[in-house]
Order: sequence, then C-alpha cells, then structure tokens
Amino acid sequence: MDRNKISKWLKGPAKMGHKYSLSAIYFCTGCGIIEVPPVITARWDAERFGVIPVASPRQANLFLITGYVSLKTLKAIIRTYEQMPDPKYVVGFGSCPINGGMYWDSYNTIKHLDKYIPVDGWIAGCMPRPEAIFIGVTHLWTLIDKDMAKGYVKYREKYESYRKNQEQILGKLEWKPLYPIRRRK
Amino acid sequence: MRELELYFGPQHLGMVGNFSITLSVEGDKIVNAASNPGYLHRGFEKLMEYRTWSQNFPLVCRINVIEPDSMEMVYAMAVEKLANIEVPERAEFIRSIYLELARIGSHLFGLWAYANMLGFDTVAQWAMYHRDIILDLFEELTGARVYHIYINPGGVRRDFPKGFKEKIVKTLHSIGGCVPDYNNTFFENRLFYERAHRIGAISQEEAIKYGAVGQPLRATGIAHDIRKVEPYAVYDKVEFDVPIRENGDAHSRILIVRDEMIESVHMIFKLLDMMPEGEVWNRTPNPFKWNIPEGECYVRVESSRGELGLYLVSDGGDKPYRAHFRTPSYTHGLVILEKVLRGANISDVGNIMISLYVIAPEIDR
Amino acid sequence: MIMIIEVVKIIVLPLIALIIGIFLMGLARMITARIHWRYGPPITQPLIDMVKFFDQRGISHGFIFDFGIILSLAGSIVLVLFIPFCKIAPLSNSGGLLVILYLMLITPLGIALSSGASGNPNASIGISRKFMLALGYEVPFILIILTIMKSYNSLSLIDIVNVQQAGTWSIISSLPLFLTGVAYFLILPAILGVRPFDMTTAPQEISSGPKVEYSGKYLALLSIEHALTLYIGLTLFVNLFLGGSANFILFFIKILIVFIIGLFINAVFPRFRIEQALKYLWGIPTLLALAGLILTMII
Amino acid sequence: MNKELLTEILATFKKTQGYIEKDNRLFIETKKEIVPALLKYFKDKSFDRLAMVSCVDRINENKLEIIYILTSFCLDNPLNIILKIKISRNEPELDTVIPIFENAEPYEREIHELFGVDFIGHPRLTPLFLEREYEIPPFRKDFDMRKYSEELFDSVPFVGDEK
Repeated sequence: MDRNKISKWLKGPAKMGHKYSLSAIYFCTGCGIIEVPPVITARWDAERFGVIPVASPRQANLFLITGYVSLKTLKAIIRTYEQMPDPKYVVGFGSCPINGGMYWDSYNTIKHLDKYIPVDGWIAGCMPRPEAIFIGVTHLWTLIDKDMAKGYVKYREKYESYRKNQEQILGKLEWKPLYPIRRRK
Repeated sequence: MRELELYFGPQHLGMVGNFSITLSVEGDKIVNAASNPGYLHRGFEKLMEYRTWSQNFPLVCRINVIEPDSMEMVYAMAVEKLANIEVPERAEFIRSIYLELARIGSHLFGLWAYANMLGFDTVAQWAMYHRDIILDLFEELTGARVYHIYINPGGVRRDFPKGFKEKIVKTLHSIGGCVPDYNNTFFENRLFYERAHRIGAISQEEAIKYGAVGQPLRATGIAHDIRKVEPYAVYDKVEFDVPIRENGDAHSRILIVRDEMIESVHMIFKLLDMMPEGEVWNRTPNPFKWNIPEGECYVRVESSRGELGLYLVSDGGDKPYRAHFRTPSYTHGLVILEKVLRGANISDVGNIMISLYVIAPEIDR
Repeated sequence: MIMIIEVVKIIVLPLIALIIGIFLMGLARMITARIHWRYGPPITQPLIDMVKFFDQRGISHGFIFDFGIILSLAGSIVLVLFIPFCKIAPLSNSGGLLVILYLMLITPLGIALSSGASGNPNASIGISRKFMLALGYEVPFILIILTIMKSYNSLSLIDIVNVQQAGTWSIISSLPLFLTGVAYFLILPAILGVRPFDMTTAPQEISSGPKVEYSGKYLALLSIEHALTLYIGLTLFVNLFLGGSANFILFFIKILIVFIIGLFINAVFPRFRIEQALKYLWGIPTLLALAGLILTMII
Repeated sequence: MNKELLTEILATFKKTQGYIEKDNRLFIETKKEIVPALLKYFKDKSFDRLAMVSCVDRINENKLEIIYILTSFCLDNPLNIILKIKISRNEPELDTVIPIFENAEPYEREIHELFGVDFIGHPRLTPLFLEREYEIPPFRKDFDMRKYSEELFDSVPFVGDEK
C-alpha cells in the first residue's frame, strides 16, 4: 500500500470500503451474462478487485445489468434495485441498455435503461470483453472517488419522475413506492 | 405442514439464465412447480421478418448465448436449402470442426454451471478456464470471443489461419491432459454420485412421451443423434460413437456430457486429418438485392443440448416471411422440468434444471 | 489489581478472537483462490467488506430481528470467554465444558429467531436446515465431550490443557482419545458451517438461507459472528486435543494448521444435502465417538 | 417407402393433399377437423415425437396456417412430416392436441399469445412471455413492430438533471 492510499483510507474509510468491496448481483438479463462467469473465475478473476457475486440484493452494492432488458425483466430489475441498500451503483453492460442496441425495434425490450433507473456507468460493446469489464470497474472506482457515482441520490430526489416512467411502461406497479411521492397540484 | 410459495429466480445464483420457477414447498419437498419464462423474450422471429437474409446472421446467433454456432449453422442450412446453394467440401469440414469446438465449449460451460451448483467450486473454475482457452481459438479464427458470425451461406467467412491446425491440436491436448484430474475430483467422485444419482430421473417411456431430445433422451438409452440420423456437414464421412446411459438421471446426463466432449475431441482430430484443400466460400449474390425463391423448409442440427430445428418460410422477397426455431430447451424447460420437479427435494432444483440443460434465452427467443 | 486485569482480559479476549477470526476468513479466501488457479483477493478483504457493511443503510425487520442477532453475537462472545486462549480464560472456572455445550446452541438459536422474523421463505428453510445440522453434530459432540470429561476427570478446560501441557497431547495419549479426536475433526466442518456442510447458507439453492434478508450493519454483525464461530471451533479443537499452548505463536500455528487442512477438504468437496449430512454425522463420527467413550469407561 | 406411406395417407384421409420433397420431408395439407385423427394415425406409425407446432400468418389469403412437425424416435427413420392446416384469421379456433402429444402444451400457449389462436380444451392459456397486453397479437403481419416500439418507448422522457 502506498502512502496515497493510506491517507485516503484515513480520510474516508467508508468510501474506500465501498470502492474496494463491490458485492455484485447480476441478473442474467441477456447475452452479457456469458462474459460474467469467465470474469469471476480463474482466467480473469474479478475477486482480486474485490468484486464478488452475492446471492441476495440486500447484500449487494453493485448491480450489473448484463444486456438487453425486456419488459418482464425491467419489473424485476426495479424491484431488485429498490431492495438494495444505499449507496448502490448500477453498471449497464453492453450496447443494449444504452440505446436498445441490436433490438432497437423490438416490441418487448426497452431502449434506454436510464429512463427507469439511474445508471452510474456504461460498458459499451456487443459483448464487452472481460478487459472492458475491468476497465468499467476501475472507472467506477474513479467515479466513487470523486463522489460522482451518485445515482442512488438522484433516484431519491427524482423518484416521482422515475416512478412515472416506470408506470408508463409497466402499468400500475403492485408494490408501494420506495420514497414518499409528493402530489403536485 | 404449511405450504410455502417460493420463487426460484430470476435473480438467483443457482439459476442459469433469466428464468423463474414458482415452487410450492412443504418443508424441503416440492409439491408443485410452474415454469415462468419470458424474461428474455425479444421477439426474435418477428425481428427477423424486418431484416434481410444476410442481416439476420448477427441476429440468429444471439438466440443462444451458450452455443451461438449451431444457431448460425441451422440458419445457414435453411437459407442454402431454400436458395439452392452448394457448399464447397473444405467449408463443410471447417464447419464441422467449428461446430465440434463449439460443442466442447458449450459443454464446459454446462459443466461450470453444474459443478458450481453442487458446490464443486474448484472443478467449476477449471471448466471455465478451459472454456476460455477454447474461446481463444475462436478469437483467432473469427475475431470474436462469443458471437462469431463465421458461417456464411455458401461456406464460411474465411479459411483457417496459418498454423491454426496445430494450435487446435495443442489446445485440445492440454485440455485432454486434465481429464484425469476432472475424473478424480468430479466425475468419479463418490459425492457427485451421491448428489446426482436418481435425481431428476425420467424413464424411457416418459422421455418419449414428453418429447425429450439430447442428453435427457440419450441418458435413457436411446442413441438418438441428428448427426447420425440425418447427417449434415461431413458427419456422414467421419466415424464417431453416440454415448448413451441407462438410468435417465442427472448422474447419467452429466456423464454423457463428459463422454460427448471426449468423443468430439477425437472427431476433431479425425476431421483435421481428412480435411481437403480448396475453396471455402461459394460467393452469394449481393446481399442487398438477394431474393430467395418462394418455399418453406424444416432443417435440423444436433446442438450441444439436442435437436435444434428451424422452420423457415420465404415468400420470394429479400426478407424471411416467417422463421420459427425449435429449440431443445423448450420442451425440457417447460414440460419435463415441471414434471420432474414435482416431489423432488428443494436442494435439487438447480441440480435438475442444469442437468436437463435448460437455457433460458433459447426458450424465450 | 487482579480485578482490573480480569476485566481487561474479558474485554481484550473477544477482540483477539475477532482479529484471528477475520484473518482466517481472509486467508480462507486467498488459499481457496490459489486452489482455484486464481490470484485471489487481498488478505484484508473481509475487513474492507466489514467497513463497507457498517457504512451501508441496513434494513431492519422489527424488534425480534435486531434482538436475535444481538443474542447470537452475545452467545458467541461469552463462549469465547470460556475457551482458553494461551491459558487465558476469564470464565473457564465457572462451569467449564458443560456451559460450553449449552452456549454452543445459543448462536444458531439467535440467528433462527432473527431471520425467522424477516419472513423470507428461503430464511425459514435455511433455519430448519441449520437446526437439523445442529442436531446432527450435537450427538457426536456430546459423546466427545463426555469422553474428555471421563478421561481427565475434570470439567475445566484449563485443567485439561494443563494436564496435556505436562504430558502429551490428548489426541496421541491413548487410543480412545485418538478415536475421539478423529471424530471431532470429522465433525469440525459441520460446527464451522463450511463446505461439505454449508447447505444452511447455500447461495445456489436457497439464496444464502438465513443470511438472505440481512443488509448493512446487520450483515456486519453476522460476519463478526461468523469470524467468532471459526475461532471457537478451532480453538476448542486445539485446546481439547492438540494440547493448547502457553505460547501465543505456537497456539496460532496449531489453529492455522487445522484450518488449512480443513480448507483443502473444503475445496474439493461438494455440498451435502441435509439428509446426507445427517446420515454422515450420525455414522462414522458418532460410532468413533461412541467407541471412544466405551473404551474410556472400560479402561 | 415414403411414397407408399404417402399413398396410404391419401387413401385413408379425404380432403388431404401431400407431396414429398427431397431430403426426407413429407408435406401434407389438410383440414382442421381431421388433425387429431391424422396425428393419432402417425403416432401409431411410430412418428411418435411432435418436434414443434408453429404458425404462419398468411395475410394475403386472410388465413392462419398452423404447422405440426412430426419426427420419429427410430434411429433409421429420418423422415419429417410437416402437417399444414389453414384456419380463419378472424376467428381462429382449433382443438388442442395435448391428449395426443403432451409436449404441445407450451407451443399452443405460445401461439395463443403471439398469434391469438384459441385452442379449445387447453388447460391453461395464460400469458407465457409477454408482460403487456397487445390489441393485435404481436406476431401477426399487421402488427407494425417499429411503429409500436417507437410510440411506446420513445414517448418516455429522460429524467433530467435539472432540479
């Protein structure tokens, strides 16, 4: 450990904790999932960066959206996202969540993921290679360092707009709002 | 005892792919199971109707992430059949080698999922590592790790690069050298037998009744393999065995996976020896002005999970009129899985599902 | 003065146990990674995780949920005080092995209370498995403790350690004790809740079972409890069979050796189903422990 | 052998046409009333596996074409039977074939969802893939996918950064 890192640890241990311990939950939302097993296993080994898959959204702080998002999955994604404890980071993985990618004209996949939940980082490509995933992780580190990965704050502040967008696509949502919704006259 | 509703998936570490099963559980016993697919539905066959014949090649391979190559093959075969395109012999050999490599990669992925499910972490890591070095071969051949888009109508995109044959042999030898390790730690491990024996068993009658294909069918003792029944590419020119087992349970299915991998390796060696010289691609017309005569056809290939079919209809235009994939996981995931899970133990859900080789994107399409 | 030293011991001992436990957790992840042909995380990874957990916003599921986890943690901490660490054992003279037997049930009980209150079906299945597993290893464990008590004619762990320090380690001192020691080693993974017996927290089967609803600080408490459990299981074995030690380094090396052997077993074994685990636990380990007890009685 | 089978079928069942293509494909066109009888006949002839049930929207003829593909578990029988029937596009109704082939269940569910065909006697015609409800079943030819997705997804606004 160099001096820089030690001083960072002393200054903000919580931030460093979030940075170097990214418990990921990955939805197998699409093709992107095929590159996740190589990344977490022997060849590429994401665990040396502190990225480890966990089973329950309650324990996670990194949400990997690994590919196109169909409407049915979007519902599950929103529920999972709302179950994760703050602070939480979302990384969109592949071209499809960015702008629809290859499925831009499909009737069942959404085009822009960040209309429905806030996304902190994108990894472009169809599919992103494992190296790209690591670059994504290090980029997320930089964002956390500079206090720029504030998607969860945005979600709290703009919850009404997000909820409105979600309900526009999915119809009435059957669970209670995460944050209180102020009714505007 | 009180019945519990348990949602297995879609967010679940024991789930491969985005698939969900609703289980009614009494204690550790499953009373009822209902598959709930659709999390990956993109309307592929509708998308194909909006794209030209050659634009569809990047699309079809994305139907199945685990083994995109058999998807390319079945679509190319259907197009060739409708448009009456001949394929040069060397291209057929290259296709067979390519498909067998893909089969090994797919099986290694399945092995990863299965071993990971049972908690054999070490074997899972090895399997994934070995799959990755096969992906390196693909990368050298086609330029991509996962989606290769290598098979074109009328042949393959490019010939083998220099020294590629030797590289294949070297890679396969290095994987083959680890087979004793795999056997010791996994396949001949007493605990694997204990965990998988008589789990998710289907009898031969049931397999026929529910229309099983692939490993679940061969595990009950029927050596049904499209490569033998209706040979495509050059499978009629090379000798190989179709491994079968008798018990029909998860243990037999996984052992068949191992035997098939070994058989594929031998087959690749034979094919490499027999490979003729020559052209690899009969040029097709300009893809933007390519109309295929009216007609319909049903073609099928043996993917790593069983029979993969495609019903393709053309109305004489530059786009397919209708395409429908008959994917092997469809019956396995929506019919057999529900039947087999009834009465099973809750710790065996993932065990049964992965041993049936259910892959969600294939079901949803 | 003696009073103050006692109080300091009571405060410091759980901290030492925690440090050793967290170190062992980090070591486990590193060594497992090397067996997997991976590089693995830094050894401080569990500590980093814990720092993160304490900063996260945890979600509580009511009073019982909070109370259960504190109960279980308290049980573990008290248990630590009963087990000698380099012959330091503040509470060892007040009850000895019998109290240890009893306290070892508090930990699963607390977690059961707590995660039962979360209402997640996965948690309830995990809890029922955990109790069945506890039932499984308690039978041989009680036999083992009885054998030890009989052969040393003492309830106090300190006395047992002192006798071993004066003579030989108990595992090689006589045949019945050797059998008992082997039996204990065979059930050690079940007590620690690691690989062949991690069906209680199987992520691939029941989404990590009782752990599923924990987040933030609650999860941190749970990891602390896990670290303490590791420490307790290993020190108990070292004290009962490997003679304990007055020397800190020697004691630590003994713990490390037992743990690493356990890790190698951990790496190549799959997860048992719960009925297989019970069949195993009530099979060879129980028979060995029983044989040890009977032989002790006869001799 | 295939030719004999074809002549036998044509003799047994009225209102049936058929032809054999090269590569072992036997196409049969028939009416919807005799589908169960025909499938049972094939099942007894050891074509005991329903490979798939498919549907093609023939919008020019205002018909829906239902396709059953049958193959055999026998190892020396590469013949595939492709059975085609045409039903009305406005009121598509058909008897289910689950009593004959149990694995037709998800296929019929899918066709019900994507093409709007009603299968009489099907135990659960619940939604399989889709989350939203569509006025026109999405796989029919008059469902304009591009227009639909543009209207649906592009009408959702971005969540702005401004307060």
